[in-house]
Amino acid sequence: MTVLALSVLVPMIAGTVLSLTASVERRPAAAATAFAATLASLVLLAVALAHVGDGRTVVWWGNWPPHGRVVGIDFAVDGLGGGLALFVTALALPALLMAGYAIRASAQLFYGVCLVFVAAMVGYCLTGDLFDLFVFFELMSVAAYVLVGYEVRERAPLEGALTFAITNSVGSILFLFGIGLLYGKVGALNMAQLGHGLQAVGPSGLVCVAFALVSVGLLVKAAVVPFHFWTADAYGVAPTPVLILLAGVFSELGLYGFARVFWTVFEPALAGHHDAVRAIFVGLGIATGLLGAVLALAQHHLLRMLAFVVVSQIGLFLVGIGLLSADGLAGSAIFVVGDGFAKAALFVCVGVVTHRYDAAGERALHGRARALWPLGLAFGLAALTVADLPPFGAFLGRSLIEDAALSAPGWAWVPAVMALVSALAAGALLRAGLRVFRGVGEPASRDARFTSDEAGGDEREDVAVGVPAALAGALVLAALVWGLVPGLAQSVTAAAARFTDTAGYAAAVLGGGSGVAAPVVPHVAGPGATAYLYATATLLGAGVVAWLGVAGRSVPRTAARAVDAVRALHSGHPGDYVAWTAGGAAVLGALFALTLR
Amino acid sequence: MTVLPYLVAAWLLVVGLWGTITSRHLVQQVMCLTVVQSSTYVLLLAVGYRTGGYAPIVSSSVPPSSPFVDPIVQALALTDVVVEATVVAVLLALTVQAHKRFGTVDPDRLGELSG
Amino acid sequence: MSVRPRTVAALLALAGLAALIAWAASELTPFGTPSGPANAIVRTLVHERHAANTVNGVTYDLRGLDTLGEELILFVAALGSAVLLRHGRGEDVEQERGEDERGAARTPDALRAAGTALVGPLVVLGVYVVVHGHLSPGGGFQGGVVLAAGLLLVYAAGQVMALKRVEPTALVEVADATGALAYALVAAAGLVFATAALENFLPFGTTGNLLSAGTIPVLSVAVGVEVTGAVALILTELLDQTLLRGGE
Amino acid sequence: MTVLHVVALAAVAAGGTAVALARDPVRQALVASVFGLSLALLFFAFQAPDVAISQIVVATVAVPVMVLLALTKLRRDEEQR
Repeated sequence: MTVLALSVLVPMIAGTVLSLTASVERRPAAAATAFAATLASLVLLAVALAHVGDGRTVVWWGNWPPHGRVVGIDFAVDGLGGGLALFVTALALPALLMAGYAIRASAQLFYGVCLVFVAAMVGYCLTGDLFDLFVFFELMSVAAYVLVGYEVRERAPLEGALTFAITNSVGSILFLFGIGLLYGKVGALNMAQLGHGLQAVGPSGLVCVAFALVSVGLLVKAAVVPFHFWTADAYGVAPTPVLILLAGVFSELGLYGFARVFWTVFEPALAGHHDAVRAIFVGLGIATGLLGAVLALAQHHLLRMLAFVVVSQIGLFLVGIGLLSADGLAGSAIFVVGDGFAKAALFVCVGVVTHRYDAAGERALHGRARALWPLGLAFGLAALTVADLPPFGAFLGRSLIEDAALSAPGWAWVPAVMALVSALAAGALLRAGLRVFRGVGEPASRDARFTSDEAGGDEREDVAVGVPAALAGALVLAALVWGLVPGLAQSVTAAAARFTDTAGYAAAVLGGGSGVAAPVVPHVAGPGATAYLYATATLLGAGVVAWLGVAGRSVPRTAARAVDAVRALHSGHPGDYVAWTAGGAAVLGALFALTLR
Repeated sequence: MTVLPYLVAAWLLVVGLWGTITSRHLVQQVMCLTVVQSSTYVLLLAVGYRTGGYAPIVSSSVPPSSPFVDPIVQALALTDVVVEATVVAVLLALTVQAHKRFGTVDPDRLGELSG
Repeated sequence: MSVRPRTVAALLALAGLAALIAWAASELTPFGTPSGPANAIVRTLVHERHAANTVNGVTYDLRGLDTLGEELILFVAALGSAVLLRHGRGEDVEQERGEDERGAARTPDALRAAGTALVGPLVVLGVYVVVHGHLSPGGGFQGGVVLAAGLLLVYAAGQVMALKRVEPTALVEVADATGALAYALVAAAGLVFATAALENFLPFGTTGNLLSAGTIPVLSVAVGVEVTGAVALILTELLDQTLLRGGE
Repeated sequence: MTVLHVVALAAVAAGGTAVALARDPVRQALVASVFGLSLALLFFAFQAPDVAISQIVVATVAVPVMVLLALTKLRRDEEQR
């Protein structure tokens, strides 16, 4: 399976060739090349995934297999890592398609950078080396900084790209510092070997601090509270094709990295402390979900609202991962894909509307997009997916997380909070959709924090609607079909059980795995009555929230004041965001120090 | 004394972050980030140092059997130095553009759109 | 946050962070006793790859994938900075052209001569550093920056006109992409000529010779080309911005 | 640990502090290149000549030139307004 390397190399080669030939810009050829390279990577990953089957595939770059200890860098592919890489390439195709409509200047270079971005994300999903994970992490970050600022719309605030870059750079440095501490202790960079070495160290101060620093780096990317500040600023400025990838997979990759690093590197040292780790990360997930949902509700700027919806969903994914069980993790994995397609559809719709009417505020757009009803329909369905509508893929994933929470002692209240989070977030989306696409109710009230986008420009007929609408429809369909794949829940749970099987992973990478028993795969039933109950509650809640919003009901003054205070913290000041990141790192480290030792 | 290099790395990290947080000028903020980044070079090279070890370059006077400092951390630090330079370039380009648009390099005045 | 709460928050956060890291550092092995496999790596690279400078052995062979990623970071960053800086520049090309010539004319002759005189040695030094990376300290990255500095000197010394004729930005862009492409192609060639991507498939030669260590010097040259292009691209774009625009 | 190590570490710590606390960007760029050189000295003392050479070319050529060019550009734009 050494050809697996090509899944990263092909997009890289195509990307560099495109920029090499950028002076003779041939747009259709460039688009076709980008498509072909991404498709090639997708096919390779699909073949690899079939090859992985019930095990793991380990490939050593440069043909340096371990001799007693690891010297080279490996790609260690299992169901979840390979599957996420596959999803990255699958979502890159609609993004590249949208680039044909959204990017005007230097399109060929844009395709080139996009391909490198995709290659970085694929490599990040497959690698088994902690420093290499960091390199791909950094590559996808730098590509994202460039892509976010690539084609700046006239009204968009460019400093969003800047706060994004500064905050994420600080996260990367903390991550690398953590790697330095680990290498200083164990003298290894391979994740399996690090885990093996840390087992002897146990939950020492160094392990706690390194875990905190590495987690912060990854959680900044994932936009978990209090590291989420950059999202709204960055989403407010990025071009639509970039938003598809940012919202659909980029943040989720941060969570994937966290899960991977926890289960391979830190789990052996923290084996006896799962309860504390669970409490911390489920707590963080819930805080992220609630904060994101409330802020989404308070927003009238469509892109920023979507950004906070993304944050709220990230919180729910983190809940699934933080439960530290195979079914919870499987739920998050299914949820990520189903929700990723839906969010991509949302961003396509909003991208077209904001470009066509040259405004991004609910007030300025009120009723203006009535003619674009196919987009409105796709937007509405995607919003209902966020509200847990069966039988979409997101619903299936959530039902697994709910079951995992209900079966974990002390966490049975979590599904109710998840329903609340999604009702608020989806309610915000439905409210915006009803206003923008249907003109329901009175225009939104003026937003004191947001005055630059009051009017909105003339309608720009040249902004295409047909193909994007079809694309949004296809994405919604994909989100639906994903939930109907037969046997999906059970096979992803099996993959998740292997993902959380630290000993099995180490044996596959380091060799000598004959004595390791196969992991126990919990049996998962399909969504049961409780799942439909929570879904109904969420949908009703979202409807009520949307109706209250459209009807212009004002919230109690104290609540409004509290929300406004929280919004004020999102000051757009990079120094503030860095302070939050450093403070979050210190608090997380202190929590680990207090609970894990 | 044996932790002094690690403490210097930690100091660079926090003092650089302090500068990043309190800067009143975007270019200044970028320069402070380079200080934060340099903490990782110091840490990496310090954990790979061997007392009395040679630089990991073999020659006729330094046979392969001599004691060496760790070449791996040096390769990591090399990568890291490149990353720093590139991040600085992108941040400066963004700063120049942001200034064109807003006419300010004071981060306090950037928050046009917030919440 | 306004200045005061931000300062207080930063102080608290950073004090906590410093304390935590100091605590962690106290558990590291004492300075001077590395926990990594330093000597084993050196022996492996010298015996199996005939690489005298084992740092570059690690960079371009053992952990060559990291370097591939690093090259692409540089590639994307250079390209991205150029695109970002050029943004919104089309509207005043005319003005630019006029100032272009003035920029050249402003440079004093003495400086121009000094700059030109330095170019030759810098280029020789850069090339030397790039191609000897597997033998002595240096390599593609270090030499590449020196070469880029040489190019910049040509530019800054007022040879703008001479360079404009060959369109320097197009040239450095090509170098930027070519270097990155070459690295990726050599990596893929490992699959064709050996068994794995990035496998060192060329003869290893005699340790210490210029033609030794297989693909290590080849990749070093690819990185040298890439870095020269990338750094020169970033610097010329910034220089263009400052010298040729504005100032009215 | 040798005297050279201690001296270089002290220089690096002081240099980093000076960069982080500098309040004038142009002066900060100059202080930063001195800080970069002190880091290079430390890396030589750590027996890492490859990293030291990169540090010299980056910290004394690439980064200060980029920063000074950007600052010049910002000043010109400021004057133009």
